[in-house]
Amino acid sequence: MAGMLVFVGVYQSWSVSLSILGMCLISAVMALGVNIQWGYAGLFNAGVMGFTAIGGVAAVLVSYPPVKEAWSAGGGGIGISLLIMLVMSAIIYFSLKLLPKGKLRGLLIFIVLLLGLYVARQFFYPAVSSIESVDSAVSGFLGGMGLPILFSWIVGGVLAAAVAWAIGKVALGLRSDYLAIATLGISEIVIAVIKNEDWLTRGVKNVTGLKRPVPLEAELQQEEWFISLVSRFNESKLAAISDADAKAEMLRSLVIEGSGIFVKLCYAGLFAVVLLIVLALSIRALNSPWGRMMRAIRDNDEAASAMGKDIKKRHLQVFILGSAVIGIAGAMLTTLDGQLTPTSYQPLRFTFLVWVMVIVGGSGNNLGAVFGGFLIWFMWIEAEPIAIVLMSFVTSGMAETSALKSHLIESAPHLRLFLMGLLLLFVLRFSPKGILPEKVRHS
Amino acid sequence: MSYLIGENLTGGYGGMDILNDLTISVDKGEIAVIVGPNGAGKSTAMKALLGMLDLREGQVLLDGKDITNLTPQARVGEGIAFVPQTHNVFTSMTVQENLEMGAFLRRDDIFETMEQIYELFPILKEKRKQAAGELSGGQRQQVAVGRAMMTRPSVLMLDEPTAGVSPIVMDELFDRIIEVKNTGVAVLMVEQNARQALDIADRGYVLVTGRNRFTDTGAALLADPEVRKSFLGG
Amino acid sequence: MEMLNALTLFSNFVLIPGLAYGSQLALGALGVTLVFGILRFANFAHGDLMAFGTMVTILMTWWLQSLGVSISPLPTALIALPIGIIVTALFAVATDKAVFSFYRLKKSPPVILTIASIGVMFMMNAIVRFIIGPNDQRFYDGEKFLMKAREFKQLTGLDEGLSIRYTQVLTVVVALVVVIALFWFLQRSRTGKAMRAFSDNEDLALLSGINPDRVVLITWIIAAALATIAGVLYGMDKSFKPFTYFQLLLPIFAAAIVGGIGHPVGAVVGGYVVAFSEVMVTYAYKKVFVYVLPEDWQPEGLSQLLSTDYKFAVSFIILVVVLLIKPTGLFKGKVIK
Amino acid sequence: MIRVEAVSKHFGGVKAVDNATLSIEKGSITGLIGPNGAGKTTMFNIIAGNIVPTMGKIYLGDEDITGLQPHELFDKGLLRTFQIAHEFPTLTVLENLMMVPGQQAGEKLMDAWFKPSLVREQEAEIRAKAADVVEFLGLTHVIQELAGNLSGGQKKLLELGRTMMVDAKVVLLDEVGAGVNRTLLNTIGDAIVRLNKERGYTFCMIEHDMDFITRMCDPVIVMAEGTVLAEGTAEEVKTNEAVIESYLGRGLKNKPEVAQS
Amino acid sequence: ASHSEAIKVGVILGFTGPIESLTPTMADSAELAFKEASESGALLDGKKIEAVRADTTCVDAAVASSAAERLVTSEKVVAMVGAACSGSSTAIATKVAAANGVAMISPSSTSPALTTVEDNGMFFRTAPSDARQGEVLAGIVIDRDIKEVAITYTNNDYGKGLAESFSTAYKAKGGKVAISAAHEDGKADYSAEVGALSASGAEELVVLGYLDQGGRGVIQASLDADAFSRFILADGMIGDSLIKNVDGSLNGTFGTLPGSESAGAKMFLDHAKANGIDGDGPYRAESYDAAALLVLAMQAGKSADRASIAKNIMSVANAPGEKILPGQIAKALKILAEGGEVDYDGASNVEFSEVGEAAGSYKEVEVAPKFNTMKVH
Ligand SMILES: Nc1ncnc2c1ncn2[C@@H]1O[C@H](COP(=O)(O)OP(=O)(O)OP(=O)(O)O)[C@@H](O)[C@H]1O
Ligand SMILES: Nc1ncnc2c1ncn2[C@@H]1O[C@H](COP(=O)(O)OP(=O)(O)OP(=O)(O)O)[C@@H](O)[C@H]1O
Ligand SMILES: CC(C)C[C@H](N)C(=O)O
Ligand SMILES: [Mg+2]
Ligand SMILES: [Mg+2]
Repeated sequence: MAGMLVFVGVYQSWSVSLSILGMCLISAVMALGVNIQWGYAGLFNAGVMGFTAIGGVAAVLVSYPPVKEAWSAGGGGIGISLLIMLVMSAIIYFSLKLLPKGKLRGLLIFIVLLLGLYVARQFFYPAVSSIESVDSAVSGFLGGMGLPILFSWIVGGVLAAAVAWAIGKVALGLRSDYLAIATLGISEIVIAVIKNEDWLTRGVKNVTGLKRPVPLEAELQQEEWFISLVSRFNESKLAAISDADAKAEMLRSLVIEGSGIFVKLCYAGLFAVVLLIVLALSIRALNSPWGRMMRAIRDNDEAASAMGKDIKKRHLQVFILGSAVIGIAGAMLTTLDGQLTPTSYQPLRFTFLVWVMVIVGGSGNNLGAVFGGFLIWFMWIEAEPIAIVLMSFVTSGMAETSALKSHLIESAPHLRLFLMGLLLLFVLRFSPKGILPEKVRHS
Repeated sequence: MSYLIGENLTGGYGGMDILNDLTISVDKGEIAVIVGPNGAGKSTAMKALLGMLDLREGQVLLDGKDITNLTPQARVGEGIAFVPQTHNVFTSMTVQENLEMGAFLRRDDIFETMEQIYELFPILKEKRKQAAGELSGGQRQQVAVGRAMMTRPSVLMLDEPTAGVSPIVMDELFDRIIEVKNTGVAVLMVEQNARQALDIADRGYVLVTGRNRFTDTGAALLADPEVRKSFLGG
Repeated sequence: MEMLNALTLFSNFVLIPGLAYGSQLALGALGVTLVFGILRFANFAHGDLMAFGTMVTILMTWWLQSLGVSISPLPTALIALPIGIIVTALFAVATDKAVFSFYRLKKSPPVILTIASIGVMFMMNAIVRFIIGPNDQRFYDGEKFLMKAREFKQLTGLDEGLSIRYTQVLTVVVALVVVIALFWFLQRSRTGKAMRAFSDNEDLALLSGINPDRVVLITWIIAAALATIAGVLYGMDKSFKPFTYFQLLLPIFAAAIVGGIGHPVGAVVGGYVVAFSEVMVTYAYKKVFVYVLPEDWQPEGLSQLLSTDYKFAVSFIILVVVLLIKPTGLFKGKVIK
Repeated sequence: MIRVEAVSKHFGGVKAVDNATLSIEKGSITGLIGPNGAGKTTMFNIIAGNIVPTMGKIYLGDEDITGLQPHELFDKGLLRTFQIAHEFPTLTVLENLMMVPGQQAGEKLMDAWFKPSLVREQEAEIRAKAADVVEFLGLTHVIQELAGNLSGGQKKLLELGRTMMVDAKVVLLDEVGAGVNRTLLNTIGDAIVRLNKERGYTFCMIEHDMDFITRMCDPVIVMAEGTVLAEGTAEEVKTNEAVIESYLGRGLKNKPEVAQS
Repeated sequence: ASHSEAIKVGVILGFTGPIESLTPTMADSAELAFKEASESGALLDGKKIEAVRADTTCVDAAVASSAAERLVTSEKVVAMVGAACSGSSTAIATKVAAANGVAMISPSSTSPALTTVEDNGMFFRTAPSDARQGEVLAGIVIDRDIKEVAITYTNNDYGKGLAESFSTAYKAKGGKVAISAAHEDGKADYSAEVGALSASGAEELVVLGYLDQGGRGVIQASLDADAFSRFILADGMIGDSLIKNVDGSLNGTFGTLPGSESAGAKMFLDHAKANGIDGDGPYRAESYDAAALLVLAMQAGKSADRASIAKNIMSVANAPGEKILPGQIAKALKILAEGGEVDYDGASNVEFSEVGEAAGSYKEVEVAPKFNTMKVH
């Protein structure tokens, strides 16, 4: 894999190679999350997209500076309605705990719920519309907390975990494909909320210009220390040029190139740290009695339950863990993109592609998942240039004006998917259990 | 020359050989019973005869014809019926459909055979519209045997047909097996209810670690104190 | 009169579109559920198989049109359909030979086949765009309306119109016929039972003399036929566009699974559940109420249960709720591990 | 020890268990026999929490355990085996046993991550115990084999072995003997008696091998059509006309000379 | 570099994904401008331009920036036409264009947010921000004495932004919005949307979407159910393929799209047709213009250097200078080579604001039975 990235580095450019690397690392974290759920416990989570998006929202909520006008316009209303909801939940919680089961309790809860929702609405909707009308073309939402975006990686994980807890409570009783379609459905619901609750996430109007955890290239290019670093690196190259103008020109382009690479290296470093931590914890967990128990549950939950394992609790635990990891990856992704675009959350890209990573890499094998993340992302990106090269090779013999040629050139982008499919099938054919099949260290 | 013969069978599941130079045969109108400790390779031997195992050595003859290279379905077509030890019913299909599937290759009227099965296992008639997966363990076993009998085979192979069935059904089953044999069918079965089985067997095999350990008539094996002690539970 | 108006309004905007869309989904879901049930994997390439079948039919239709063949007022596509089915079936069988059979032989777990089907999906996706391009194609040349809204108004003297398209009727009828046929085939016919047996327990099917290759072959042929029919009917009613066919995949899967995997009737009911949950929940009932309710009861707002913003969320909520109540779908589908 | 009071379980129209009342005395080895489909396994499923009864109550000692989950019952010392072996196919034989003990530190993620030495210590103990059980079952040569690759009888042995990994109060054995070699079954019988005598385990076993039942069990409960048909010592039960009629039968017709036992 | 070596320019659009049916012709239109420049022989003393296409998928920011990264650092393009979708444009502008100092001109990204994107001066667009179109359209609707409408918009930044600016303006002018409901693109069925829209009681439907996506689906479903008989459209909906693909009459339907009744727009149609391209469709004119501007900027700076291109885009787009229309690239190149100045107007009447976006005049068009221009706003 490293070889492939180096190959790209040499034959295309190091920038391309590093930008692929960054996404590879994120993909690998996502794949690890899915692997924890599927490979360890056999939970078919087709809601990867939803958790990724939640991570993305966390990035906005943490890092975007608060929009003061919006807060003063509607912050109070939102706050009050949230408070009401909180009080309501507390009442319901305690009446569930303290009151005896019966019709009366049910009625009470129902009334509290209805009343609470009604009162909350009275504050909520006016607040929302006043928030959304604050400079709606460029803002129109509450913004975030203005903290460094790196915090959002943790917050994203926590948020995703919280949502996973709620989903798990209701849906984990479902099995295999039924769980899949339920989680898929729930993730669509999550996306719908993100798309429509403009006051919180700006909805489909996107949040752009998120803060970065690494310097801006353009600023870096002005930094003294960076320029001298670059010139030190390329001393011999620069020395070879005698003309002062040409030298400055050369240095300038080197600095531009270097800044891109430097920034990408910073990102890659940050992502790699996260990946390594998650990977280390995963591997240790899998090889411990915990992992053994999870495999037993995956093999036969009925028997595992008879052997004293609390299946529901364990499923929930794994579901939360995996989702949290996906949430972290989602926050990292939004950090890297620098923007939150809710419309970009499509199941094909964020659920199925991640699944492809896990299965091709080898489900149940952590390194396999990481490898799958790398490989599939690499293919996803590099299939395009390969397709173009291939197409121009095929059409090179044809007459400039031939209709077939222009049709083929026109269709070249679609060849990308074709190649992607072909490569996928190839890999699966030659390693039908995944490239690194599950290899358990048996006790 | 027996009707069905497995000669010098050697092979396994990829790792170590499970069967080691094993020979088993059964003739028409004869009941042969295989007994032995758990994991001795009894089921594996059955699979070998059916072509569900890659043999390294040995051959399988049916009526003098070498069938070593036939697929399992082809052997079924040749008249061999088999009841596996586990996973031996179509759980999502009804009892009646299970029986129909047994007669899949038959083109004649299967109604009569089905009635015979129902007569043998009355409970199945009662439950014929129920999914086999919802039956009790013993009832399933009856479905499994019934399915195999539906083919009206020339060789009937049963892997522990009486595991989990009640004494009364076991007796009926053995009765019926004797009847089947009397119609000229070759019956080969693996049994852990070994005493009862050897009692009706014309021929008995004791298998240990994939090898023939004792081979004799059923009665003789039953009478052998060593066999009784080590393999039949005293 | 008021009542009739209300009923017409409801039929025009909810009932008929819901039925037609539901049937379209149902036809797709039947194919999915068949492969799911018999070959035991979720075939993601089904949407693109539909696109492929439709494409072949369109190309045939164009060719026939260029020859001047027509059976107007029926659409020419109907003559082209059988050829579309044959070509698509060949294509599906070839795909199976090239891709899926290998994993069956290896006894790979279903998820591997599903992932392989994603690979196939990508490739088919590209093939269809290569041949016919990513654009909209219209190929319906028959009579369009069985009943036009305006004609209906004139005919009945009602204030509300009712429009019914031939394609809608055709789709509903075909869906019902196909589901009955398929149900009968799987439950009663020898081959159908053999297919179910194969899906239940492959080894035991082998031991009963069932030829697995034949089962697989027939499954693909039926699946391809269903895909082509579904795709063509949908394309005639709306239009053909490869990307939309890919997008159809999700609601189709939802329908198949909510109905209960492997269950034809479930697939159809699932199709209607998905369709009606989209159409009914977000419909604004204001006008209907205006007709049926006395003056001073009439609603102020639009009387939507939920705003259209959450249309898709709503259909998914209903889907999840159905599953929570019936964990293996409405018709007790299979659980494939 | 266990009391089942007026329990019924209906599957649609089928009354698998129909108003059955029985009890398993503390310290006994109770046999549960009856025709196929009598409702024995269903009864076990109800006691062990795998099925919620349509009606009736179950007590463990004086505690009402109706509707408790299997894992909760495990923690209360109630274990069961399955008639159709429920091994963990991708775990080795050893792991199948090692996963059983409850409260393992290594099953808590925090400990698994941050207290490796504690985990290692416990593992060593559990492994030693599991090895003993394997040895006892005669499975030592397949100890590292995946359980999915075991023979039918070996799986049943493993099923039994799992109950031997912890100190249980009550063990429900669903046809452990079916498919197990009779010589080995005798050894297993001895072990059961020993556990019963020395450690005070209470057993209830479903079995169709009347010799084995006779040797092991007192009392024997006979179920038929979902209810209790008879109860008593093995000898009493064996001579009960109704039991013979519905369950035991009268031997082979085709070969009347009964095997000399 | 030697003369024979071509100058590489990127054409980065969503070739696969939800707008895959729009982009091929957009790319063709852009490449038409490059072809003109190359064939003129006047570009930087006879240089040729080679267009390098890349796919953004429209929805995946990561893919978009990777593709752009490849164009910039590996293919070494000097500038880019693109991206199409606003999301992709934002990602590329901030992460690639700004970082590497490569100019990009988007022909179709219309999100208002792009006005303030952190682009380091590298992002331009020939499509106007949606903020203004809404106002123009609202004015037209009021002028036609339509006092109540239902709105449906495609659920993305474009649709929603436009819907908001339209309804704000419309309400301010005294109109009533009975319902404003989103539709998702690429869905199988739009009868639910149509049901809700029609039930709102409004007689007129404003459709703010894409003509080969959900927008057309809504129109078709409305006609089929006889819910609405004419429609009010914005740019994304206007193109002859709408009339071709909708079954039923659209007579009376009207709307706005960026552009002018300038000779330029017509010239572009003819010019495109002569080159085998159907120029009548969304963002084709804008694509041509984007490409043309890049070429002219090269010539103006007398260098295919990235920085020089970026620096000169504004000057060729705006006055002073001789007006340049489609098909006149050769002429413009010559003027520039001779040290003159040009003011490129092109097919869409290009005029850039300080931040480099088309201010945009809008055509009011009406179907009878093809789109005819009524007026320019
Ligand atoms: N899930 C189910 N759905 C419908 N019927 C069922 C189900 N489970 C069991 N039954 C029926 O309930 C009855 C009792 O079954 P059970 O498994 O308890 O019998 P058993 O006494 O254990 O028999 P065996 O000795 O054969 O194991 C049987 O008639 C069976 O068909
Ligand atoms: N699929 C398999 N893969 C690997 N090894 C296997 C497989 N099936 C069985 N074995 C091994 O082969 C040996 C013989 O198994 P077999 O099933 O033939 O035993 P058996 O004599 O039928 O025993 P039982 O009486 O317990 O059914 C056992 O040790 C078992 O572990
Ligand atoms: C090509 C168009 C569909 C792009 C759209 N105007 C946007 O800004 O996203
Ligand atoms: Mg066996
Ligand atoms: Mg039982």
